[in-house]
Amino acid sequence: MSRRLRLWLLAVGGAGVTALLVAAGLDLPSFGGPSHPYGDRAVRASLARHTANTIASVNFDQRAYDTLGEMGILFAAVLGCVVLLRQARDEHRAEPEPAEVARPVRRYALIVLPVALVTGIYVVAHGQLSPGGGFQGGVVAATALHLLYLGADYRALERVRPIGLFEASDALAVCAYLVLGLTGVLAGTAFLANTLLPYGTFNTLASGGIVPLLNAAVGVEVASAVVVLLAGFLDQAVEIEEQQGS
Amino acid sequence: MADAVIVVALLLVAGSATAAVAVRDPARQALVLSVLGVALAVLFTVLQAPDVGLSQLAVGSALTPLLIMLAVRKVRRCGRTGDETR
Amino acid sequence: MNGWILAATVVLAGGGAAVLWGVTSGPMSRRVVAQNLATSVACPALLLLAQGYDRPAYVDLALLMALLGPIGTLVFARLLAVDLAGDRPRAGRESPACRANDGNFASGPAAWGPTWAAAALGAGVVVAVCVATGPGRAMVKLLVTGALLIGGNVIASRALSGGFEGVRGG
Amino acid sequence: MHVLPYLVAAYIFLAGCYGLATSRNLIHAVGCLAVCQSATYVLLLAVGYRDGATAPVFSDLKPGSRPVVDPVVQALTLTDIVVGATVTAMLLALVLQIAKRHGTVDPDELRELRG
Repeated sequence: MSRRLRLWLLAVGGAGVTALLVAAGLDLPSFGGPSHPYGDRAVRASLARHTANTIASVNFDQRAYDTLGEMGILFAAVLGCVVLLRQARDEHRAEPEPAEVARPVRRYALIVLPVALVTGIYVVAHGQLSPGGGFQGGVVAATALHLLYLGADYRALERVRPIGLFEASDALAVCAYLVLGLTGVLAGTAFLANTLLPYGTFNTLASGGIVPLLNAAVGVEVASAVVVLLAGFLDQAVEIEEQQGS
Repeated sequence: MADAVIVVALLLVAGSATAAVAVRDPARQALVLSVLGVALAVLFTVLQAPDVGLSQLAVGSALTPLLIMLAVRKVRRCGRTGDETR
Repeated sequence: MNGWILAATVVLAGGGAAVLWGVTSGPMSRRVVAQNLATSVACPALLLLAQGYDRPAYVDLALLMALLGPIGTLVFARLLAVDLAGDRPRAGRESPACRANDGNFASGPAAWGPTWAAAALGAGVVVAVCVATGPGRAMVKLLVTGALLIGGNVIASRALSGGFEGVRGG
Repeated sequence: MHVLPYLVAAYIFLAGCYGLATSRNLIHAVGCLAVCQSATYVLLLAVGYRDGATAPVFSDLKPGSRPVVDPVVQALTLTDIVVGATVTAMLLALVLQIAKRHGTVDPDELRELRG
């Protein structure tokens, strides 16, 4: 297909989609309207279960099954990346050269690294109370680890990052989520039903029943997944080279 | 008048999305994408979705740019060795 | 619509336009500076919005922004070190172009003018919001956010002006 | 104002599609796909917004004291962002494989290589 034909096809398809989208947009309930039946019910259910952050309640209690699917996607994607980015037979690892980073930058990275780790853990731990949760905190904690690469060099990062451990904790966190769901079945209710633990006092760390536990499982899974993912990309970009003259 | 901040955030998102498409060099596009991530996070805040804003910040400001830049670097290296052997 | 939200709107409109203009035109060095500026514009705006909506919980967003924004800039400074070094005027030699651009938004990777302007904006906003909140745990969080924002901003500018010159391929 | 967010979402989606179709570099195409995906975030959150409301997070708010926006679409958007990030990572890994096998990431050149 020539470039011109492709552009024409795009123009025709784009015009059609534009017409449909505009028609749909004009017919949607107008922006900022007062009618949100599902939202009101979700808020009521969340308050009944003493979860202050309704979004966490929706994610890990009312629609916890969806989050299981999301974790599955994340797990599968990481698996796929690890397979795609593995070291092929015609490649070899070149030791990366040590990098000299300006001293203020290095110092900043080393100071912010623990701050970012603590912030990540804080965001995960308060997921059922204030904005945040397993996903956000996990990404922050994993990003924090990579400050070592930015502030020093790749070898420094490799020393504190046993990749096998992170792969194992990734899998274990997914299993923990499943097991937590299955205990609901064993206790005589439904899969991932929030009936296992007492709901606790509203707006305290131990409130929300099973929500904080699922939150922690997702946090660990996401943090390990991001570390493994970035390890694959960093290996490719920094270390692995094609065999010369092959 | 109360919606002025929403309109500004929407326009910022639309503008940075246009720029992200129009900038053709992947390394420069990564810069625009990280600005788009920040603009989206601000939009989510004014739409009263701080949870979503947090996750957009976490993904958009550091993770996605890092992934794209590493891919760019690897592709550049592949291209270089490919040219040498050819 | 109160004064805080109005201030946030003004900061977002002005800063956002400058960032968009900077990040889409000019040499690589200028684009990276604009990307860094995005953090230092958005973070005060988020603080103002948190105060305007009367929701202290929204400060978490500004905290994360102040934490991750400079990390993002460091990523670019590190992985674009070669391109940025190409743009940079020779150190130690005062070329006329360099002097003309000094402290200007459109200047080389140093661009200390906007850096200090953004730092002043951040400091002003943090002080104003602190005064409005009063002492307490919320104020400590605000001060940490402010310190991270200004420190990160300055360090990111430092990194852009040759922080990764010793990096070769690693 | 009543339809502006929906129209912005539609515009972002179409702009991303245009970039995707005219891209000369697969990494750039992946970035355009990320732009397309951000249209869905805007649309979902716009549907859930309510005038004068605040976030349904009650750590610093007495329940019932202020109207709140729809939490269900926010949870959906959260999932959307996670999936978007993983899709980006996965596609970039595929692009790296293509670059290794063929030495180019230009879709047109790749088509010629295939014959």
